[in-house]
Amino acid sequence: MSLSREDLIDSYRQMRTIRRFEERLVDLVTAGKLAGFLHLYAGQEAVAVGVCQHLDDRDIVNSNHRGHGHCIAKGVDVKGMMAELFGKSTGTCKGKGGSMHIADLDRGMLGANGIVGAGIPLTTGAALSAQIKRTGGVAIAFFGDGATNEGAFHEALNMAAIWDLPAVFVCENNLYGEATPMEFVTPITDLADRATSYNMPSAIADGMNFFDVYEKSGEAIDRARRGEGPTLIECKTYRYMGHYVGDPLTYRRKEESEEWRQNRDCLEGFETEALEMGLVESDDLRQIDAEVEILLEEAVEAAEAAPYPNPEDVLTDVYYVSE
Amino acid sequence: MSLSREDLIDSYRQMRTIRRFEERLVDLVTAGKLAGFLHLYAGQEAVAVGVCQHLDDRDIVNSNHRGHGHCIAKGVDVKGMMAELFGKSTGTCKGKGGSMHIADLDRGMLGANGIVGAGIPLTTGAALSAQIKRTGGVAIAFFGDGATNEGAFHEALNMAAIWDLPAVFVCENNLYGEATPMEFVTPITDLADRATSYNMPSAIADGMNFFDVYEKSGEAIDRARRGEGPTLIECKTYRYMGHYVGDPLTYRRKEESEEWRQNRDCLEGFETEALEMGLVESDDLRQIDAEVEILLEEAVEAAEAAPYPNPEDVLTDVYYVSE
Amino acid sequence: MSRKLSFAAAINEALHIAMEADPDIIVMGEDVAGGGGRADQGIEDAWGGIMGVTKGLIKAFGPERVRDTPISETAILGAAVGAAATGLRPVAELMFMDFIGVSLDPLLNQAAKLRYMFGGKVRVPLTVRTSMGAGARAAAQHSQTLYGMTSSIPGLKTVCPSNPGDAKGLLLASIRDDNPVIFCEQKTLMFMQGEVPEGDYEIPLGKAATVREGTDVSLVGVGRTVHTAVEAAIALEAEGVSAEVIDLRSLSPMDEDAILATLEKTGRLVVVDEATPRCGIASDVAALCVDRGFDFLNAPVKRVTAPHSPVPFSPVLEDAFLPSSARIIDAVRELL
Amino acid sequence: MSRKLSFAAAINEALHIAMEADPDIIVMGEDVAGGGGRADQGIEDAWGGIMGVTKGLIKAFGPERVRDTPISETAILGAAVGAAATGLRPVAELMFMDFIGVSLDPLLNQAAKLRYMFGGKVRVPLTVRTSMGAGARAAAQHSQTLYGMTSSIPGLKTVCPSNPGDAKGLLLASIRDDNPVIFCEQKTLMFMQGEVPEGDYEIPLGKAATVREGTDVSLVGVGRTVHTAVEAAIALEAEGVSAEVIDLRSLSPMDEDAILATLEKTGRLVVVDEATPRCGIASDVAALCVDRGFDFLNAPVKRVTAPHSPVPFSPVLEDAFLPSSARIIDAVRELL
Ligand SMILES: Cc1ncc(C[n+]2csc(CCOP(=O)(O)OP(=O)(O)O)c2C)c(N)n1
Ligand SMILES: Cc1ncc(C[n+]2csc(CCOP(=O)(O)OP(=O)(O)O)c2C)c(N)n1
Ligand SMILES: [Mg+2]
Ligand SMILES: [Mg+2]
Repeated sequence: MSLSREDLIDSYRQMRTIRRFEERLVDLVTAGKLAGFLHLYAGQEAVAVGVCQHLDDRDIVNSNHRGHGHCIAKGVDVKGMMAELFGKSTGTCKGKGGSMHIADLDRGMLGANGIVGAGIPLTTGAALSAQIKRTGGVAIAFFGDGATNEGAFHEALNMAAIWDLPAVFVCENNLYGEATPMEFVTPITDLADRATSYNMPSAIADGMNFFDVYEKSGEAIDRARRGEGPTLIECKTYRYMGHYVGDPLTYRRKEESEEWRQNRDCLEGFETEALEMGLVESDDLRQIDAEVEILLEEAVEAAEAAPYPNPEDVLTDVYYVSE
Repeated sequence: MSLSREDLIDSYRQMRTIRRFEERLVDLVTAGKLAGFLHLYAGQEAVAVGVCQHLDDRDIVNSNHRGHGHCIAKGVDVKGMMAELFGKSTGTCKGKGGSMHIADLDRGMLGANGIVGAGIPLTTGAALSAQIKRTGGVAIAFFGDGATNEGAFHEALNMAAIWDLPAVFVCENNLYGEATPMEFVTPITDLADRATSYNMPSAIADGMNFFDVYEKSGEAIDRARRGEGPTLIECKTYRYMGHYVGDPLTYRRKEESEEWRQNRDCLEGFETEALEMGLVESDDLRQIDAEVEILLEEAVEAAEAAPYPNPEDVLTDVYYVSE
Repeated sequence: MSRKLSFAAAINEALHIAMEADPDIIVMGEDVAGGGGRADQGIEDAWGGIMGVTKGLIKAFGPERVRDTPISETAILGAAVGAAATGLRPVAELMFMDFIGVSLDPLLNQAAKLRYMFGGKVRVPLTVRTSMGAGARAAAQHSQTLYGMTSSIPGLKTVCPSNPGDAKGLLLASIRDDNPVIFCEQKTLMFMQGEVPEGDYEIPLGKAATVREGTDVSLVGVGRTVHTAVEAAIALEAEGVSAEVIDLRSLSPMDEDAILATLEKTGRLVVVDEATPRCGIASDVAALCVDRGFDFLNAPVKRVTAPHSPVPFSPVLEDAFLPSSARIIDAVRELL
Repeated sequence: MSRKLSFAAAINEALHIAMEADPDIIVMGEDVAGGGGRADQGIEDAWGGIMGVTKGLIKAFGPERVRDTPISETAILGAAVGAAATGLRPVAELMFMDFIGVSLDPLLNQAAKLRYMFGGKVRVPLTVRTSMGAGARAAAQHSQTLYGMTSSIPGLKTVCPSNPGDAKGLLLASIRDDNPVIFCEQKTLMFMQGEVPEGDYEIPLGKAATVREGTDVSLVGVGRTVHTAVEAAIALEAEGVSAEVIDLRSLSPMDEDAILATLEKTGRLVVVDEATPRCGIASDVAALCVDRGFDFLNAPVKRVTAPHSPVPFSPVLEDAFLPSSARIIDAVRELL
């Protein structure tokens, strides 16, 4: 699983885009320009990008409430996403979905999902389509540590295992579910262990390290593509910001998050390692940084300028109506 | 954990009562005297009785659709149960519940349950009551192999584990869920392994052997009473009859069930072992057999003679109304 | 051409026809084969569903398309939604509608909403077949009529046939609909015989049927209560009262025009529903009458439903629970 | 004595009063403390619920009685039912009512039915507090008004207060009721201020309140729409139309007498409900009017509800989704 220069450039661009997209959102909320429930992904970028680097448009991704990173990594148009968050008709979902429901099946993105755990059975279903229709695709679910306490997690993994479905279940263990630390609600430390119940292979990856996620998820995705069934991958990671924009963060110590940011940041770690590999130069990355700024600037401008939906549209798209 | 003569006598009486209760039900259905969905427990008696021998009225038991055995073992009045199955007003539940809903909280029986897996969280709740109210009681859930694929199983065990609740989860693995063999739907063989996900102690018992169930469940119940948290016990067992009365049993070979009945029957095994212990004689057991027949005869007669509820009662007991 | 088939056989035939015509259709649920595909038995089903409705499908279409599932309703319906959104056309079975308790989310928050939330950029061609209703001595957790709940959910459709011929045509239409449809099968009707046309035909969703013409009063029923209403209409005829009987067939969308038309004709309406009375179809029909049908009303709209209680086990109580033709006749008398 | 408190503070006060008086009351739910009891912080809550409604409870009553749960709604509600049946009086929090999708069974098939199935031999004194409703830009899966579903279930009670003073009294009554009660908190009302009496008092379940007297038309609302109705009534007054406003407060049991009384008085009725239109409270009210209230009716009964659609995210669409005073006024004009 060797990474080319192009892969590295692309991966960095994705991670950087996610990080800066999220930081922009904080600014926009502070400026009173954005409403809604926003759950930011910043800090966890290596997971979404490390996994999605292996995927193409045949492959399906399902995500959770913290979905911006997965959408961007899976190739959803950033401008559409930004417009969606503004509730504009040019949004990915015409403004009907908002942050927790961004989806784009043309890119294989089966949606963020506001119900914790609910995307996991949907992923099993997408894997079932891939198996029966022999698309060669795989289906990936992203979900948090907290979601592994939902019954849906358990049922969906069992079903995927028994049918050898081409699925990879990626648990992003960021140590908290909302304000509640994981050790309050989960009696084990390594959630990968839960694969035992389904006789499913599992792996633990350093979720702050793109290369580790890339490698471990690559093995799982290859296995799935070969028809050898699903895998559970636990990525140990951390969310930098609050559970939602506005979270007072009273439940964790500042030193804790500082330590993750300063010593384990995925963008910094990527840069160091990528430069060491000798395939990219610092200048390449700085250029990407600049391009990302332009992209986001354009995205915000376009979103602000775009029209709102018409009030009558409240009743369209409820049902499919054949023309 | 040594068993006295009284314990043995009582245990045999319970097991025999369950077995004969069920056989009577088959006759009654055949004679067109009973309606409803009846799921028979025959074959699995050692599990209900082996576990419930450790319990008293402080302790709560929750059961599933296959509940007659658990009810009898927990001390619910057999005559009331029989009348309940006849839909009579003298039934344990005044005829309102039927086979799948027999309950008697005076005996600590929190009900059979028609929803697979649903009793498991109720049990967690009963254990929470015991813990907070310091009753010294424990709560036991009985459920099948199939139920371990329901999300409720997973959620309830996790919660019990994290709170060190005085609960024991007894899985009766009888190899089938309705007509579907376990290996079709569950990728592991020992369901006790699922305790790993909750860092919970577990044990496997021979569910056809009263003494083994008694010992393994006794350890778990003691641990729970000591405040040391829950246990998952898997009892390997077999149901002799169909999933429900009327099941054509087209999904398993006759030889399979014959082999269990002939070589592993819990009543026969119990008799052999109990006689060897020298605490009871064959005559003791034959006398119990006779007493059980009389009890059941009386139960059927009383049930047949009892009045039906009044049609107006359809609207009583929906809500508690203070006098 | 048409011949007599049971309700169960009519549904089975519809499934065969649909699966034959479209390789994207799969059937999944608990015991839909029931041990089918077991190596030493060849590919054969043991049960074909608890009512035998899916019998023979695994033989005809193989274990890839006909799947016995774990007892995991959230995974069954959730996977069916995910599969429907990505190219398959699943027919999932929820063995009893009561089990919506453990699997509402895939319907309420996923199937019903994906299209809307995604701005119209997905279709969810999912059919959920489910057995429902009282009368089988199955007690409180296996006898509920919960189609009011599913009808309340925007984005879903809900269908409930009253006879084998309709069952076949409505199921074919449901499966081919590109929206999620809940298909409700009254369990006590399953072995009822009725005329079933041969071959492939669809009955459009959202269209009621006039089962019996009449001029004095309209009886609107659904599923099993259509038969109770017909019984009442026959008895009323002997008294010189001419009752029109409407079979709603689809609950969502509901055929408002048909209800208003019969009300306009008779001026009096009784709605008969075996569901409990609160927040259900009966209230919706009555509410429609007092809104858009107000000018047609010559009398109150009566609702003959189950009482506001769980379904009791005892036969005596269950019989009292179910709407009867006697209660319909009483209601009609109050209106005349 | 009474003073102004927010809706959230009024509920918090009710919880303090109830827990103080009865050691069997426990509070459990996701983040009801939120990291509370963490060793290095002492027993202190970090959040006290996402809206801060349960703030301070863990400090006052300790981590045994105030429990942060796993994200396991089936286990939360299921355990609460089991605990209620065995001696505790749990107040469980379902963070958003939309999550009933993953936890309907403990309500539908357990809490609501145990007493009946057990022949009256158990009580289930359970209260489920849940946040509901649109208007917070929370989109389709966090904005639903699903009290119609819970009201449809025999054996449950459903309550939905419209102001802080009622919220406190209704919550105290709900907690002390020996039946399972779903207590619905409209999320956009949580920071509304209102008069709240001091001390311990209960407002009986099943009793509506007349919020405003009037003679020409009755506006029946619930929760947030009571305020919309009052707004409309004020505007109508300027046009010389006198509107009476009724706040249902309890949805199950529903105060049928109050509805019939206001209808008798005015002869015209509009029911205003922010839920979607099918199989909901609005239909039940209309159906009642056209049945027992038929003789009082001078005009159609109009339902002003949300449209039959999921809740959209875009502020423009969500505002169009919610019932407005303008729509109520239009409906009233149609009746006059
Ligand atoms: C079924 C359900 N329960 C609860 C919530 C509220 N909720 C939203 S996010 C969240 C925490 C999820 O934790 P985790 O799965 O660890 O993901 P993270 O937020 O840490 O990324 C909760 C409880 C929800 N949206 N859905
Ligand atoms: C939620 C739910 N799903 C499905 C059913 C139908 N059903 C009743 S018993 C049963 C099989 C249960 O298997 P298992 O748990 O192994 O118990 P067993 O019958 O073998 O004792 C099924 C599928 C149900 N009652 N509830
Ligand atoms: Mg987390
Ligand atoms: Mg079994």
